[in-house]
Amino acid sequence: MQIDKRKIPGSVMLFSVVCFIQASSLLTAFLAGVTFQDSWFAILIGTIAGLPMIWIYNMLISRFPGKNLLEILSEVFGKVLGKIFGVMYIWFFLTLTSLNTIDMGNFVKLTIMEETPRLILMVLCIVVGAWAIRYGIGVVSRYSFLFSMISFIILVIGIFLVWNQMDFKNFLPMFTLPVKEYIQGTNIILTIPFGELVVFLMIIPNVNIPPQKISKMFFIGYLLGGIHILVVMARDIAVLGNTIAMFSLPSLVTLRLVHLGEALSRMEILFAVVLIMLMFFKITFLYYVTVITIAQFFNLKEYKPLILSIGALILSYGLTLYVSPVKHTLSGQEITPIFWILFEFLLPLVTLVTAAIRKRPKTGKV
Amino acid sequence: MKLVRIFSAAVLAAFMLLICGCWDDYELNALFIVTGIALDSSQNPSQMDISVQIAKPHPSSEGKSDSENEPVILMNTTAPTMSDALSVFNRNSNRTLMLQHNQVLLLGKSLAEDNIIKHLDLFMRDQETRMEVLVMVVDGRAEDIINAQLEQDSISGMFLARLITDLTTASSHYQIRMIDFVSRLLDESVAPIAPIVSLKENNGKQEIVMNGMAVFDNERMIGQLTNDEVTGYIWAMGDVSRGEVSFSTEWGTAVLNISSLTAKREISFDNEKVQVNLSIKAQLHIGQISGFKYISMEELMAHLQTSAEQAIRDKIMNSFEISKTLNADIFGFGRSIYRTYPSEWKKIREEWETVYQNLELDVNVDAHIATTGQITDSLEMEEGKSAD
Amino acid sequence: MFLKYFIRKLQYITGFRKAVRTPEETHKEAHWKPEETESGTSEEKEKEPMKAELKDNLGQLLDMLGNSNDVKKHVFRFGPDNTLSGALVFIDGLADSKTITDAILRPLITTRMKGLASLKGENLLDAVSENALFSGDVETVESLSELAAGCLSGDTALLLEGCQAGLIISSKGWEKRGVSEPQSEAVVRGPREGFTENLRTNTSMIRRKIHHGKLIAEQLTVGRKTRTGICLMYLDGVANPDVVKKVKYRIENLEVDSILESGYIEEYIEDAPFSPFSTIGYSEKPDVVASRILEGRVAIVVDGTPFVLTAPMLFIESFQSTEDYYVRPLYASLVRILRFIAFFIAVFGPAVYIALTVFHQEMIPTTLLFTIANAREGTPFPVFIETAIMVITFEILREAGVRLPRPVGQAISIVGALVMGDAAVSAGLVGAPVVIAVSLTAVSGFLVPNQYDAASMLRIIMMILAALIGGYGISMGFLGLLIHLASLTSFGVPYFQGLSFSRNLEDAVVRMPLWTMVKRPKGIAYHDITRRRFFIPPLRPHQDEDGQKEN
Amino acid sequence: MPLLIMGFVLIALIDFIPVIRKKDWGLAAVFLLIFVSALVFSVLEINNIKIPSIMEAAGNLMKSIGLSY
Repeated sequence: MQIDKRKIPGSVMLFSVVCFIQASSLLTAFLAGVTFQDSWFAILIGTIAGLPMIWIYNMLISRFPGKNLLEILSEVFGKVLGKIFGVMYIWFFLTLTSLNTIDMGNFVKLTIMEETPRLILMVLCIVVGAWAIRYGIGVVSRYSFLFSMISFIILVIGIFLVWNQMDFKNFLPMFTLPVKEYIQGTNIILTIPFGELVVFLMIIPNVNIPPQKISKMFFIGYLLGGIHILVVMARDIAVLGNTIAMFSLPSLVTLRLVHLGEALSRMEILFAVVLIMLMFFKITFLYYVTVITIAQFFNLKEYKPLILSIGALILSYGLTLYVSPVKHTLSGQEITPIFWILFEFLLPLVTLVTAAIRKRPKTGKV
Repeated sequence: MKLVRIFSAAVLAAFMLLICGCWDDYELNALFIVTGIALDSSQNPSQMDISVQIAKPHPSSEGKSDSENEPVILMNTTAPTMSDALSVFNRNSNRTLMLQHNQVLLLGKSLAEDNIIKHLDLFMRDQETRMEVLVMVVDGRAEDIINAQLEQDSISGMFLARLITDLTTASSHYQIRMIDFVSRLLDESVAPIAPIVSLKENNGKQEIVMNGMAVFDNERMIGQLTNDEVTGYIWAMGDVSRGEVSFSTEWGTAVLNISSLTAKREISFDNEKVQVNLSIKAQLHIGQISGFKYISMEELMAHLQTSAEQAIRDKIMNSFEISKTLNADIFGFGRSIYRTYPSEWKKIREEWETVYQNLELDVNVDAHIATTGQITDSLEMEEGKSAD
Repeated sequence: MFLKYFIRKLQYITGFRKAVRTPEETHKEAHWKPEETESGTSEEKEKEPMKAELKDNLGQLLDMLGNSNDVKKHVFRFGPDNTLSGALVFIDGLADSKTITDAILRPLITTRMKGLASLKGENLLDAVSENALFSGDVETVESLSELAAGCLSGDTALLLEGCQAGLIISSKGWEKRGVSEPQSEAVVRGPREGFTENLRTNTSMIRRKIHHGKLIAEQLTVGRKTRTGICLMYLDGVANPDVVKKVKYRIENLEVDSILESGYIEEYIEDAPFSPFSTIGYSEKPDVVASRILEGRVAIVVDGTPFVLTAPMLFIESFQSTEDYYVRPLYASLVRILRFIAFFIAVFGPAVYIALTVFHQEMIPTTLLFTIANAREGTPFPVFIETAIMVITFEILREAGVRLPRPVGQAISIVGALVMGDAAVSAGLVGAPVVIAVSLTAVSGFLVPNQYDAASMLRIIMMILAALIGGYGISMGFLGLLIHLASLTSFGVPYFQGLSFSRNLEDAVVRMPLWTMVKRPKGIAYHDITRRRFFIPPLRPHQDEDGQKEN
Repeated sequence: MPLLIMGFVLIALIDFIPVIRKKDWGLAAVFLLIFVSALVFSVLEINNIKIPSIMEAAGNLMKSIGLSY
C-alpha cells in the first residue's frame, strides 16, 4: 500500500542520491578530526566499502519490486517482528532527521547568524520543509538536479578560486596513522553520509522505472556523490594542511580563504547559502521519509495531517539528543558510526538473508 | 475548510516571522569598522596594551570638507586578553566594534618577545575574526603604527594590507596570514615568521617601512631577518615571480630581474646527518647593467649567468646561516622530512634542534637569462665597441 | 496580541462550522442556476412557438429587446403588387446600415420573383433567403429569443407576415479600432500587428498565421448578461486533448454574470488563484499566440479585448520572448540569460542589499564597505525602512507614469527619478547605494514583463525576510519560492517544467538554433511531436524539401 | 512558553480539525500520539527539565560492551 502515489522519474532519484550525499560534505569535520591529512583515503576506502552495502539495498529492491522497506520487513519477518523492526526504523529516521536539523542549526549559527537562537533557525527550516512535504515526493525531490548541479559548479569554481593556495605537499606524509584510525575514519564516512541512503528504500516504489534501472541509478548516484565528497576533502586538505583538524567546518574555512583581489574575496556566505540549500534538501527528504514511514506503520490513508506535528516532534526530540555540539561531534566520531551499522548494514543484510531462506516473496522470483 | 487552513498557515507564517526577530542585525551606522589591532606589552606583565584602529565614516553629504577630520578613530585600553579589551571598547563607544574587516594584527616587539601564544587565542577561535588577517611585528610599539599619519593611505591598516598584497605579486611567501602563522605554530619543527615594520620620520612626514621578518620559536620572537636575508628566505622557498638579483663583479655591476624562480628540495640521510639539496631554477632577464666594457655578448651572458647563480646561492646560504644561529627552521625542512620520510622523522624529531644545527644545505642554482631587456647592449658597451 | 489571533481564529472556526456543506447542499450547488430577475418568463418564451401574425411577433421581439431607443424596426411591403409584408429589426450602431440597405432591403423590395405571393410560411422564408437576399450568412430560426440574441450581436432579424419563423441575416458592422502596433509588447524585429477588440479580427489574424485545416476554432458564449463570445483555438493532433477538454470544461461551466476582459476568464479558470505567478499566459501579438498554438497550447480569444490567453503556461514562457526566435541564437541566448539574471535581481535585489548591509557586512569588500558606510552615515532610517521607502516610491511613480498620458508620464518619471532621487540623496534622507540598488531592481523587473507583478510582490516578502533573519531568511524564502513553483500546475502541466530537469533544455536557459528544436515541448504537445526533420543543417538543404512530417 | 503553546495550537488548528471532520479516528489517534509527545518534549525542554538523551544512553551502552573507538 502506497501512501504517496506520486511518481518521480529515475533521473530525479539519481540526483536525489547525489544531493543527499553532497549535503554531508559539510560534516567532513567528523572525519578530519580522526584521520587528518589522510581523510581523502578514508573517503576513498569508504566509497569502495560502501558498494556492497548499496548492493544489498539493490538486491532488496529487485527482490521486492514495488515495495518499500516497511513492507519488505513485514513480509520477511512476519507481522510481529516486522512491526518491531518498523518501530526501530521509525526511531532511526526520526533521529537522523533530528541530527541533521541540529547540524543545520549549528552550521547556520556558526557561520552567518551568530546571535540568533539555533531553535529559530531550525523551526524555520522545518516549516519550509513541511510545506514541501505537503506536495509529496515530487516536490521534495524535484530540485535534486538543480541543487546537485549548483554544488558541482560551486565545487569547481571553489577549486579554481583556491588554486593559488593549494599545496599538494599537504597530503604528505601518507598512511602514517595507526590502522585503527583508518578503520574509524572509513566507518564514519561509510555510515554517516553513505549508509543513510537506506532511507531511499522507503521511496523506491515511487520511482517509475524498472528495478534493474533503479539499481543502476543508485550506483551512479552513489559514485557521483562519493566523488564529490572525495574532491571536497582533497581540496580542503590541500588548502588547510595541518590546520584542518582545528576547524569545525573545514570546507567553509577553505572558501573563506578565497582571496583573488578585493572583489573575489569574502564570498563564503554564498557558499554557505548553497550548503544550506543542500542541507535543506537532505532534511526535507529525511523528514518526508519519517512522515510516510510513520503514516504507513499505522496503516493510515493519508499523511498530510501528521506533517507539522512530526516536525514539532523532530525539533523537540532533537534538542534532547545532545547537550552540546562538542558531544555531538564526539559521538559522531566514536559512537554513531558503529551504532548506525545496525540499521544501515546489518538489518538489511539480515532481511536479505532471511528472505532467501524463507523464500520470500512467495510468488516473485527467488 | 480551506479558508481555516489557509488562515492558520498564514498565522503560522506571521508567527514565524514574529519570533524570528532581529538578533543579528547591526545597522552600518551602529558599527565601527576595525581596520587594525595593535597589541603591546604594558607595565603589568599579566596585561597588555591593546589599541584598535577604526575607519571613521564620513557623511557623504556635501558641505563639510574631509580634510579637518581625522581619518581614523583610535581606542586604547589595557586588558589581560583581547576579549576583555573588546568588551571595554564596546562599553566605551557608542557603536559596536566589527572585527571582520580587520586587516592587520600588529604585535609590539616587546610583547612578541615575551609570549604571543596566549594572546592569539581569540583570533583563532572566534568566528568573527577571519583567518586571513595579516600578522606583523612592529619594531617599537605597535600602537604607533596604528597612530601613524600616512601620506599614501589615510588608514595605516589598509596601507599595510595593500603593501603586503603588492609584495605578494612578487612571492606568496611574503604574505603571513593568521592561518599561515598558526599552521607554522602548530607544526613541531617549523618556526613561525612574520614581517617586521617600523615607523620612520622623514622630513616631518611619517612613513611605514618594512624591515625584515621576525622569527619565532614555539612561543616567542627570538630574532629577526633583515630585508636581505628575507630575500634569501623567499628564494629558498621558491614560487617567486618578481625580484632582483644584483651583484657586481670586477667588470661591472648588474641588476637582473627575476621573472620566475622555483625551488625544489631533496632530502637525503647520511648517517645521522641530514642533507638537503635545494635545486633552484631561475628565469632572469637583464634589468640594468653598467660596466662590462670590452666583452662580447656571449661572454657577457655566460658571465652574468654564473654571477647571478653565485649571488642567489650566497643569499640563500646567508639566510640559512642566520636561521642556524637562531636555531629556527624557518624554511620548513623539518616539515619536508616529516612529509617525505615520516619514519626517519620519528627518529630525529626529538633532537631536531641539534639535527638542524648539523643540517647541510646544498644549493644548486640554474639560472637562465632569457631576454636582455629593451636594449641589447649597455651604452657603455657601445662606447667600448666604438673605441675599438 | 496572541489572544486576539486566537479569538479571530475561533470566530473563523465557528463561522465555518455553520457553513459546512451537507451533501444536499453540495448537490444544489453543482446544479445551481441563476435566478432570472424578470420572472421565469424567458424560458417559457423560448419554448413558446412563434405566432403567425407579424404584428404579434414584432411586438414580442421588441419587448424582448427592451424597446430601447437604439432598437430600430422597419416594416415594409414587398413582392409582386406589394402583397407581402415584413419587418426588419436591428440595433443601430451594431448593424451596418449599408448592408441592410444593399443586401436586404433593396433585393427584397425589388424582387419580382413569380409565385412568391402564393407561398406561405416556411416556404416563403426559404424562398426569400434562397432567392431574394444578397447575404452570405442567413439562418432560419424558430424562436424569438434566438432572433433577439441575433439582433444583440449585430445581425438583422427579418420577420415575415404569416411565417412562424424568422431569418437572422448577418449584418455586423460596428465601429472598431483597426489593427495597430501593440502597446504592451513592442518589438525591434518581428511583425508589428496586434490584436484588436474584435473577436473575428483576432481569430482571422491567428488563422492568417497558421493556414492549416487542423486549426480548430470553437465558439463558446459566456456571461449571462454580457453574452461574450469566446473562441478556443488549437491545433488538433498537436494540442493535448486533456488540456483542451479541461479548458473547455472550465469555461463552459462558468456561471457568471459578465466577462469584460480576458482577465476575468483567466481568474475564473486558472489553477492557482492565490499564487503570485499567473498560470495562464497572455499576449497581444498574433505571432506569439500562433507560436504557442504551434507548440500545442490552446488559445482563448475573448471578444472585446486585444489580449488573447494561452494555456497551459510554463514558468519559462515568461522568459521566452518571440523576438528570441527572430534574432540570431547566440544573441538570443545572451538576452535570455540576462532576463533570468534580471528576474533574480528584481526579486532578490533589495533583499540582498538589506541582508548584506545589516547582517553580513563581513561579505562586502572592505573598500566598498567604507563607501557604503560613508553613505549610510547620517541617514536617519534603518536600512530596511530606507529600502522599503524607495521601493514603494518607485511603485507609486511607476503606477503614476503608466496611467497618465504619455507626455505627462514622462514628466513624472523625470521628476521622480531625477529630482526626487537626487534631492533625497543630497538631503541625506537616503543613502546613494540604496537608490542604486532599488533602481537597478526596478529596471530589472521590466525585463520580464509577464512576471512583473509576481516579482514586485515577492520582492517585498523577500525584503521582510531579509530584514528579519538576513541571508538565512533569503535562502529559506528562495527555497519556499522553489517549492511553491514546483507545486504549481497549469491545466495539469507542471509549471516549472523545462527548468528543473533536462527536458526541452534547447529552449530554456539558452536558445539553441531553431533546427535543433526537433520536438515540440514535451508535456504540452501531445500527438504530433516532431516539428521538423531531425537536425536540418542550415546550409545543406535536404533533397525533398517538404521534410515536415504530418501526423 | 506562550509562543510554544501558540505554535502547538496552530498546528492543531491546521491539521487536527480536518482529521476530526473526516471522522478518521485512526489518524486522529496517531496524530494525538505524536502531537502530545512533541508537546511533552518541548514543555519539558522549555522548563529546563533534563530528558535523558537516547543517543547518549545508547553510547554508554555501547561503550560498556566495548563497541567504541
